[in-house]
Amino acid sequence: MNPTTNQLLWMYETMLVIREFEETMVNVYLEGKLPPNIQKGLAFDIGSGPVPGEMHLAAGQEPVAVGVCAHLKKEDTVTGTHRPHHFAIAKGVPLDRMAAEIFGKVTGLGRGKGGHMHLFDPEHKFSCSGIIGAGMPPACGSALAGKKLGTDWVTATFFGEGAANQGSFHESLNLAALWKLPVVFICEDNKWAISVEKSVSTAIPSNADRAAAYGVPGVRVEHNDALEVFAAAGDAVARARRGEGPTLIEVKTDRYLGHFQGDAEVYRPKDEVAELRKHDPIPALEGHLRALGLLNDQADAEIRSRAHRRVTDAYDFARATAYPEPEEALYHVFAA
Amino acid sequence: MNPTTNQLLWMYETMLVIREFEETMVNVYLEGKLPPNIQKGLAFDIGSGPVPGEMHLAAGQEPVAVGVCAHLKKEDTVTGTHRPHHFAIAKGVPLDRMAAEIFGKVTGLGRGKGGHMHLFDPEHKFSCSGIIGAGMPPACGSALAGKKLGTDWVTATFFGEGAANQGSFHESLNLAALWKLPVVFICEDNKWAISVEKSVSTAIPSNADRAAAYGVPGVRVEHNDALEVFAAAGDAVARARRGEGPTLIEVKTDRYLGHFQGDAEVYRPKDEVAELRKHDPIPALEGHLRALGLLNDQADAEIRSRAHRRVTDAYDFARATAYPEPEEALYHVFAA
Amino acid sequence: MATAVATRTLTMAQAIAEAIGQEMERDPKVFVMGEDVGKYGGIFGATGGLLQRFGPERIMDTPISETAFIGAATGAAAEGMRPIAELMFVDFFGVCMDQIYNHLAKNTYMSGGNVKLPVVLMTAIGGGYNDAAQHSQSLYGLFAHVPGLKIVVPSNAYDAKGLMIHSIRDDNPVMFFFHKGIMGLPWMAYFEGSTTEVPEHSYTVPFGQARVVREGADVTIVTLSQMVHKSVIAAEQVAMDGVSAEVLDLRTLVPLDREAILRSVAKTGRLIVADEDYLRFGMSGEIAAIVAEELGTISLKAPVRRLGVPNVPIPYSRPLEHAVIPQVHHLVHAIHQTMASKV
Amino acid sequence: MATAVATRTLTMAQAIAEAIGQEMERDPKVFVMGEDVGKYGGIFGATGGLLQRFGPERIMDTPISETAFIGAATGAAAEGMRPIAELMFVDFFGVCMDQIYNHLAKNTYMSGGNVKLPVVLMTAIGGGYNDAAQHSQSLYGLFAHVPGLKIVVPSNAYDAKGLMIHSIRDDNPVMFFFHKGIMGLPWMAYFEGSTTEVPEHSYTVPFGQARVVREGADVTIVTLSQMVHKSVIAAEQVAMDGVSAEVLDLRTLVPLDREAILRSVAKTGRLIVADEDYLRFGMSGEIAAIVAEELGTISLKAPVRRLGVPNVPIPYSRPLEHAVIPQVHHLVHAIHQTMASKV
Ligand SMILES: Cc1ncc(C[n+]2csc(CCOP(=O)(O)OP(=O)(O)O)c2C)c(N)n1
Ligand SMILES: Cc1ncc(C[n+]2csc(CCOP(=O)(O)OP(=O)(O)O)c2C)c(N)n1
Ligand SMILES: [Mg+2]
Ligand SMILES: [Mg+2]
Repeated sequence: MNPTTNQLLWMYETMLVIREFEETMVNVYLEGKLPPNIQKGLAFDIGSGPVPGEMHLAAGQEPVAVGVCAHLKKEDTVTGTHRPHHFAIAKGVPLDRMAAEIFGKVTGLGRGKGGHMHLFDPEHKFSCSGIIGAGMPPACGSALAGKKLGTDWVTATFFGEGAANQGSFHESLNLAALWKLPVVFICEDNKWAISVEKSVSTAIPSNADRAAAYGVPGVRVEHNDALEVFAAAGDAVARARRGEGPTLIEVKTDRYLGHFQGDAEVYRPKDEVAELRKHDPIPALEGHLRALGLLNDQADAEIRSRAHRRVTDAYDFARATAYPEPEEALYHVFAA
Repeated sequence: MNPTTNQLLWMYETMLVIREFEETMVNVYLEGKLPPNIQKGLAFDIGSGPVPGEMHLAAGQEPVAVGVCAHLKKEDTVTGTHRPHHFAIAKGVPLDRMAAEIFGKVTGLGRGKGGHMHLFDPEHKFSCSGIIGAGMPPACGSALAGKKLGTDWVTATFFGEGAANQGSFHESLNLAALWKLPVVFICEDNKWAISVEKSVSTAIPSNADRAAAYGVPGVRVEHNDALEVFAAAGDAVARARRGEGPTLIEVKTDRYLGHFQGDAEVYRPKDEVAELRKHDPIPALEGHLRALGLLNDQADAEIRSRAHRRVTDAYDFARATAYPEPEEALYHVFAA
Repeated sequence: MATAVATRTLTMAQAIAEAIGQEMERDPKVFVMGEDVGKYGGIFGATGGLLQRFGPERIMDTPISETAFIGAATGAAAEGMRPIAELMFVDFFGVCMDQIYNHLAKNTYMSGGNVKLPVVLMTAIGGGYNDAAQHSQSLYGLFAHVPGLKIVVPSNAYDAKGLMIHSIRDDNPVMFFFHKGIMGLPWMAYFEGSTTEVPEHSYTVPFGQARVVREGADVTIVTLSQMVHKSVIAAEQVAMDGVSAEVLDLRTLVPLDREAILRSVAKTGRLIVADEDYLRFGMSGEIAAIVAEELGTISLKAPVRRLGVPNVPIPYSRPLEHAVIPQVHHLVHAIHQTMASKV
Repeated sequence: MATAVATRTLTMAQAIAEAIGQEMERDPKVFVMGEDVGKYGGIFGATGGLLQRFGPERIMDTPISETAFIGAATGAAAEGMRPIAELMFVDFFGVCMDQIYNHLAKNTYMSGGNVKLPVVLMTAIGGGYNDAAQHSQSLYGLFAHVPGLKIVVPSNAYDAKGLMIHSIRDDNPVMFFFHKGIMGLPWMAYFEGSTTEVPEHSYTVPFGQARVVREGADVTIVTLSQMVHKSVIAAEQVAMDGVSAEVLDLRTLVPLDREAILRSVAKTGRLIVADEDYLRFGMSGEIAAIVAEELGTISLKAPVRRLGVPNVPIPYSRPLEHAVIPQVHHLVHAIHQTMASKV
């Protein structure tokens, strides 16, 4: 299945938005966290600044998100991970309310209660979790609901290669295969689970081979490339929509930044990232678009400036809006 | 690998002991549980009689236990399931203290505290659990310990085909494969998980095929036959002893009785058990022994009467010995 | 203007199954998932007869994959379905607790109220029939400790039906704990008081309203589930010695009817908490603390007393299990001791 | 005859790593399993430098398979090893609780004492740095509720080293909870009082012995972990108003130093429990109940007061998190209220 022009341009612009959102966050996150404005003796203070707490960024992993979400409708569901921004953006979650949530503002998706690892947007049918492997069981449930409701909705659930060794992976794939649920399982193989390399955590080289344990198709995408992801995901989503059940896709992708911001990456070979960045998927797609004649300098500048504005606006919104009142802490334990 | 005469005769006698232990329990378990000696209106009282609580019996599944344990030394470890008697007996757990435990007596393996699903015999390195799938992670640990201690000890861990859909299965197989642990994973495929058929719980026909997800050998034993299990287990145990890592064996086996005693088996086709019993593995092994000239009527009578006596003695011991004093309930939360 | 209300005597298991059946008829979004909920009708009968009525699409037997199917309940509820999941014994929660307490219980809050999760998670609790340490626990106190779950623990068929219907209609995760020893199963001894008249029509019993099962003036027994019946028997016994014990059935732990507890203790001046969960760091402590916090307005005539399983795993052997699970005679003893002691 | 004891100032993280290292040198059966315990040295530094000293056979990075590796710790311990497993955040317990509480915690009991399981399960707790609902919980109360686990919750480097060595030498499962905000990490604000002088040699701090951190006559604050430091600061503040607060650091919840609590409350007549775990059905209730049970001998001058997270998930946003986790000013307020109230 070849992407349409719209899909190609959407993937390109969305990757730009994601990249800029993440790279902006690198700096925003550092605000207020460095000496001398923190406790004496500290090198960094995770709890300070406008965006406190852990921060997992997905720069480099854009192809996984856009290659899959290019096939999804608004009614389709996505469950993401602790590293969720790229998925949320690709699924169409409004950037401003997402940014506001990450800033802990009352204008955020969860009124500031969830934070970066807990983005919930029922309208765009996106959710995520800070617990590794935890997105897969609910994905089975949303797919089951879609089936029960007589729709052709599909659920895409993303997880890291580290998560593929959690019990929930096994249980969910079995359940989805058994009940022929319209779920696409997408494993982001960025080689690392914090400091633990895939070879130190996983008994076989490719998680795609685990699909056979459930009698479902398993596909490995060998390059961190939006078009390759698009092709594999197209088949899987179509299969799911036809009611033929789940597919397991594994995508080789690259984590350009630390596991979380502040990670000194002592465990990682020094030149690894520089090497990875040579295969940046954004210039790759840009080149492809230009070769197809779908992009020239002017169009590119327009797209880039629109992407830039979207990100800037979102951050501005997040900064400008208010924190929730302390009393809010006691609300929403239960739905009204 | 062909069994030695000793191994053949041991398997035969052990199967007889198991069968008699289980069939005796069918009746003992019913003692005191039927009207008129129970609460009015009840058909059965699970909490009454000398052996209260749930009771899961393994009549029909003897080949799995003996075919594997024939290869094990005293130093090797076995972890069993909620249906544990056949494994315990085959591993050499003393019958009298096991029976006493099941009767809740102070002479039991756990001084009456564990009961039928919780048999612990550190001397013969046997343990089990009432939680489905829970024996596999500790099996990885005992194998890891054996490795660290520089031994050639092997751990065999048994679980049902129902358990193969628990997360612990996946996590344990990955860990064992990754660390090349000397564990043999044996799946007892008796088709049923209480009332749920394998086809209703498991996305693929054979769990042995799941071995590929961990890069380890997967073997399916197609018949409920001690010699076939022996052959498959021999390879797996030898491989583990050589330090080459785990194997996953799946054995087709048959549950002759209800899931637990008292189970009306409304879910099970009426003639299924009669059909299964036509392929009883005990007469099958008997025939084999006779054909090899290793058994004649007299030897068989001796073996059978010895088996009978062992079981009878165990039940007698269990009945004759005392209950723990109520104060004992407060001891042993922590080791002294 | 009394309307005739058709009632019959039902066991608690029948009452629960009836509640589920009525709600399934009323609302096509309600469905059930669990191990052996179909042909078997639930190991403790909570889904008896439902497969026959509603078919395998709505009464779904699952693999032994509690994480997957309980997580799936959360996912399905987020899409507007109203799943009922059965965790066969509460003792098994450890294989799926993350889906329960980090997701089902928290997603509504973390989404600022934007995600509604109408899930009923029902599960069997309790000992008394020698099923040992992994099949006899109560553990409702543990679930009441973590935020985001409503905790329902009925003591009889009437309440069970009304509370189950309320649970299914609630837009929030509800954990519904049924004690095996009051389900009225044909294969397990039970307390007769748990089998009651139950109206045929559908009705709800609201959450957070404790019930005074037996009025009394001298001492308050705060309790729930099977222990209600033991408490009533104990109260009847001490009545013969002239002690008037009030028995309060909490019915739900979250929300908790704090007022009812304080009202009763203010009246009697004496509190006993009777609990089948572990004694330490659980329900009995919470109830005692609620009173201890109100000593400015309530004056106690005796120290608080707590009964519960004395923080040992539930032993298998009958005399041992009998010793650790509070029995009627323990309650009688505690009442007498309370009456004899002073602050 | 004073012997010179070589000490240095260590952070709690360093003290824990030192304790583990010393025990690993002493006993070849001790080893460590966990996520990122190797090259990373533990996300919170509890295994810093150990990989370099002991190699990957004894400092084992694991897959993200908590059920498998914590269950493996149980299995290895049954064979005579002494594993230390790290559950990175206590918040993750839900994926592996079955192996912890149905097996590790119960096997000794169910075997009638025949199986010994010397496992240390260490884990990070606590909020205060806006890590939201799935990375900020304390939950020690939940683990203290279920039988079979010793529960250690140190407040400073000196105790942490001694308690860790004691934990490793104990023949039973010990859960060791370290609060992130007192580990003295270079990347997280912490209470200075947690970084202390620590002897170089190995020593143990016994279980079940609470420590009077600060003596006082008017009110007792029973607490532990990071909250000890907040309590001391609050006590210093109210001292300026003439209120003398005693701060009791429990150090272990199982075993619990019941005597120390009662002794202090008997002296002051006033009790505040300061807890970072959820307020309801947990530690604060237990402590309050212990006193309520002893009102026959102890007379209170004020109702008991409890501080804890008011049974909401920990919110992300700073002002919200700040509102729900008890702070120094909440403590000060509670002390003044307690002093102003009467029974
Ligand atoms: C159940 C659980 N265990 C451990 C963690 C801590 N943790 C957070 S991210 C992470 C690594 C995840 O690796 P992977 O799945 O490959 O995703 P990536 O970070 O590479 O995107 C770990 C171990 C967690 N959040 N949940
Ligand atoms: C985690 C967990 N879930 C559910 C149960 C209840 N249960 C006990 S036995 C059983 C069926 C097990 O089936 P299988 O693994 O095939 O073993 P079999 O009974 O056939 O020997 C179930 C569901 C349990 N004990 N533990
Ligand atoms: Mg990864
Ligand atoms: Mg089976």
